[in-house]
Amino acid sequence: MKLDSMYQDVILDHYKHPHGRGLRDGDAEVHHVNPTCGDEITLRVKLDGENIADVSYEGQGCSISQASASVLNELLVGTKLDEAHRIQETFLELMQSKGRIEPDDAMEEVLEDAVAFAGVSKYPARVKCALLSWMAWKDATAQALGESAGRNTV
Amino acid sequence: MKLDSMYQDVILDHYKHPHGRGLRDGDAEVHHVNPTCGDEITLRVKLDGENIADVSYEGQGCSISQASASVLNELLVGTKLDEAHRIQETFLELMQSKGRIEPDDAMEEVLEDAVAFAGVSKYPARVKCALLSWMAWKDATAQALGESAGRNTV
Amino acid sequence: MTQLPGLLDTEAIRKDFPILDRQVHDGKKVVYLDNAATSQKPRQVLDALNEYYERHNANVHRGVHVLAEEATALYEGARDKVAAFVNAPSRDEVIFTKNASESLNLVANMLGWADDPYSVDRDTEIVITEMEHHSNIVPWQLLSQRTGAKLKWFGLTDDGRLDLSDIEQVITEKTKVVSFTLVSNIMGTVNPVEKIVRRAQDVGALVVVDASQAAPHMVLDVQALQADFVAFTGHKMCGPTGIGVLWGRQELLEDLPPFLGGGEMIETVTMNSSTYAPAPHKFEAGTPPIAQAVGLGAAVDYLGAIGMEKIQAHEHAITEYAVRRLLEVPDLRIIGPTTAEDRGAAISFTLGDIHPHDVGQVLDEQGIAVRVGHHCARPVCLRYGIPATTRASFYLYSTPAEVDALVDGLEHVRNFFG
Amino acid sequence: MTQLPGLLDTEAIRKDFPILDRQVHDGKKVVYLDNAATSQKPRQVLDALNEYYERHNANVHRGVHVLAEEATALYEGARDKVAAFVNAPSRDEVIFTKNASESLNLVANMLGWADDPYSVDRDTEIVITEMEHHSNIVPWQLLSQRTGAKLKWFGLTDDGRLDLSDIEQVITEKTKVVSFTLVSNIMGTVNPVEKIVRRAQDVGALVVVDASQAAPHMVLDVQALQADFVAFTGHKMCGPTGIGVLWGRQELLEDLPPFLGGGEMIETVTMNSSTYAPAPHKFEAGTPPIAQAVGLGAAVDYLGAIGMEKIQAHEHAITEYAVRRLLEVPDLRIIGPTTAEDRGAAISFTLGDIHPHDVGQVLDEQGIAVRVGHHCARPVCLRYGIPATTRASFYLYSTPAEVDALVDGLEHVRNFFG
Ligand SMILES: Cc1ncc(COP(=O)(O)O)c(C=O)c1O
Ligand SMILES: Cc1ncc(COP(=O)(O)O)c(C=O)c1O
Repeated sequence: MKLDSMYQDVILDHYKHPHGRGLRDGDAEVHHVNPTCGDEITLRVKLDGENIADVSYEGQGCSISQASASVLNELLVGTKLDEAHRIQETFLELMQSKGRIEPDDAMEEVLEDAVAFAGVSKYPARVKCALLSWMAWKDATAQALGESAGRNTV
Repeated sequence: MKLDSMYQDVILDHYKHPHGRGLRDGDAEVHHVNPTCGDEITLRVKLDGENIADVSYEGQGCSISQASASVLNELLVGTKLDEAHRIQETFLELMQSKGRIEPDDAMEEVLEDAVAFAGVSKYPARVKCALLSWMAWKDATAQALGESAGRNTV
Repeated sequence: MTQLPGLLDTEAIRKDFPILDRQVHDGKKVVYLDNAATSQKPRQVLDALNEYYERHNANVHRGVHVLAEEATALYEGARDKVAAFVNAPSRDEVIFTKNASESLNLVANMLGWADDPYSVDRDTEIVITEMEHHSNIVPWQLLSQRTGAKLKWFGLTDDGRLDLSDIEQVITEKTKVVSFTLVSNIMGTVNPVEKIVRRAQDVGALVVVDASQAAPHMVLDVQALQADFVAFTGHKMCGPTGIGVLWGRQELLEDLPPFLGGGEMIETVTMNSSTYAPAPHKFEAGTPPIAQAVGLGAAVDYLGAIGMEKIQAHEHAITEYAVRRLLEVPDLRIIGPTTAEDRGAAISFTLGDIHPHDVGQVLDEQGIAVRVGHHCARPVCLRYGIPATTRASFYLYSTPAEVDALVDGLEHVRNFFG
Repeated sequence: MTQLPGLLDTEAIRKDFPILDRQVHDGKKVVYLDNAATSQKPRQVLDALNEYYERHNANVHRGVHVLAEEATALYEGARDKVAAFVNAPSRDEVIFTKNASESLNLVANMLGWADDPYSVDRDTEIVITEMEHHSNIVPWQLLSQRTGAKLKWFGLTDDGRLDLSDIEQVITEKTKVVSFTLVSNIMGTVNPVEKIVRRAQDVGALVVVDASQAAPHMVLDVQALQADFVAFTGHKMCGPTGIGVLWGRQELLEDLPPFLGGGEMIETVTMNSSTYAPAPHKFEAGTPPIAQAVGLGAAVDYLGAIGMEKIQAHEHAITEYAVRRLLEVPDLRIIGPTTAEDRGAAISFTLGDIHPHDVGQVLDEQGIAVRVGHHCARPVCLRYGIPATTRASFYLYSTPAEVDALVDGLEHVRNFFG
């Protein structure tokens, strides 16, 4: 079934057993909304110099947006900022590929569990769900670093 | 040619040799505009008791609106007000008939030259031209009699 | 096949709608249950559009040539049809807009620029309800921000109805306008117009009725409603996109100022000032949606030929059946009235804690088209403490078999995420 | 057949336009010379509309089902096409409206509600010209009445051009916005954009270009124009009725407040307040003219495939020929430029003292469709001391033979009223 390409087991697993969910101490907090579906996320970033000490979050949304936040937490916590940005950009590229990118080994190495979202990129209405937490993370990180706040912050 | 049913000789004749054109002394003056084509008329009514002493006018417009004003002058000047209203109403009925009324002798007796406009009623865009001076006359007469002014007066 | 009393001959009707034969996802015939978002269009409407463009297309109102006269007659003829469809006292009370949202904004803006006795300012109040579509919320928020008027609203009861218990406190002597939806697009609730109108009339407030979810589904009689303005939208009632309607009482349309300025809405223009044409033209600036009005005319002909009472009875039967069947689905919670009384054919629900987005996606895979999200009525979701709903909404071509397909589909959803 | 350099293969092109075979008045093939009022529609556009309604129709943006995704892709795809057609730096700068009039009112209202530095008030000035269409006059009159700003304008020279001799006095440091037409709909004049834009930029005024009569006929490049806003309308460029475009510079669209409120234009709504979606959605309240946008997309595809340079060359050739032939008609006076230089294919004229209404009527009888009246540009008629004009306007399917038919027709008019 075509649906299985979106709802990979990895995704359903993250959805049912999210990593690092809950709000903990952070250097910056943002609240992002997906106006087309009402998905919301509150996300905090805690930095330790160049290291990401924690990404904590709370939100409501569909399996894709929830699983994506869980994968993000798993992938980014403990990495260095430049590495995290590279992961974020690779994920963005994959999600905007409209199903045209078949993740190769190199991509899989960067994205790990997040390659499971390749199938989601075929569903334009769901791409924003998958990206919600990643955009929030990028925004919160910029704020934590003292850069300007993103537009979506309410 | 179908056109001849609109441009009856009587109409062209009135157009080329209008009756009573020019502004003379009056009891009330109105200025009416046909916004869809820019035809304009300034019209004055002079009453003498129940009698219409004069209808004078000045305007610009197409052959139909000009001829209609001329016919109006010819028909109404010198008649009694109630008779004039009867003529006006009959003319209105004819013009709104969408070509469905074939003027009979009775109508011809009331309308005289104005029956020539029967053909115009088939052309919705031109009906307003034919009615311009008649609406102005009705409005001016109401004003001369001290009734409320019409909406179109500028 | 399930037989219910009052059903229309959907087999015949469905033949009029080409898209209902559409297959999706490897040959599954589409089950279109997203009618509250937009309806499908019968061939009769598409034919009217094609006929207009292929034979009569011209700009309206100013031409002396054949095409212009025909286009004008068709456009103004559509106004006659719509006026008759809603039992308007006069055709001149029917204004064509681009959608219901523009119609509602038009009213808000007329009032925003109006002189006394209509003017809205910091000493006055505007009343809406918590179940409005965003298109009947945001224009009034903008108006209240820009004039200082206070925005108030009726809340909702737990079973998805307006809470009118405090009607005397909500609608007061300060109230200038009360705007509410006749039928909720998210919950299907049909609201008690009479009660609200009576109170509004008592205090001299204008009444605006958002009939977007009513006009397609029931007999709409603007005189019986006793409202001052009624707004609705063509695309939900078998008409084309790009056309909406505002009906307004003639004296109000005469008194109130124009909104959009431009060609067609003027009487005479100089560089220094302009005067305006009488309604409805005063409110129709620019080249109107001509073909779309003609298409809407064909749509009301189509609906009228079937009969709005019959359509209403059909939808009532389907709704009754759908509510019953849905309530059999474990963990399903209907947001809104749980019977078919005083409700339309839009049914929102949640399914355990499976997110509506996921519900909709899995249903789609089976060819079942429902809408998910807050349905442009986010305050309703907030009120009931849910992020979103799944909404199935029916129309004259919907069948009991489609209800069954939905229920089976939901079973599949539960297994998928179980 | 008259052969002119630069003509398109009209025989092939005319086959795309079903209505051009239409016969009127007992078998006379219509000679459609009313293109400045609205253009005819090629089969390709009608096919796109039918295809949309018969296979993909759904409401946009919020659906997870196939039809909603397809409809959204088609609607947003049309935005891409239009953005490319006008060389917009970003697709998000293209706002779909119902017509050019709404586009212009949208700009006027954005500015009316804007904060500094954009706000318009009694210390500021608005500049237009005496050759504007009413749709680019009345919105600014309303804005100036409602804000106290002073409305100023450029006058006209005797030969139908803008009189820019006093440009320094007209556009001053107080000027907030300059709005003018690229091509006059009544006289065909093509205006010197660069000169006006340069002066406006010098004083920091925003520039609005009404490109309603330009977009259908020439290469339109919003970046080359250097304007801040550009408005045009679908129905004049082979598209459906009910669709218009406003292009605006991104940073302005971000800064300026919304106009119509409702569904689709919000980010999040509570009863107390709302936040708005980014442009273009911020300015597209309610269900947009979906099918009409798709149709406009097909129209720009159609025009693009032929090539706007080629269309421009074709019309230039026709205009040159028409001006020459018309000037041969005794008592005919062209209102506007009397050469084909810097002019479009709309030619207004008077014929002795035969009223345009009568001219148009007699032409119609011969199957020739022209427009008569003030063409929503009454100040131009006042300026030249005439009540109205007859206007013949050409497009990509117009032929020299149609020019000849017009000239013969005018001869007939002269005889008829002679
Ligand atoms: C120059 C110009 N501006 C604006 C308009 C208004 O366009 P629309 O009637 O489609 O709003 C027109 C056409 O009528 C026009 O020719
Ligand atoms: C109750 C209600 N009001 C207003 C609207 C707005 O209609 P439109 O989007 O056609 O402007 C809708 C539909 O979306 C609706 O359901």
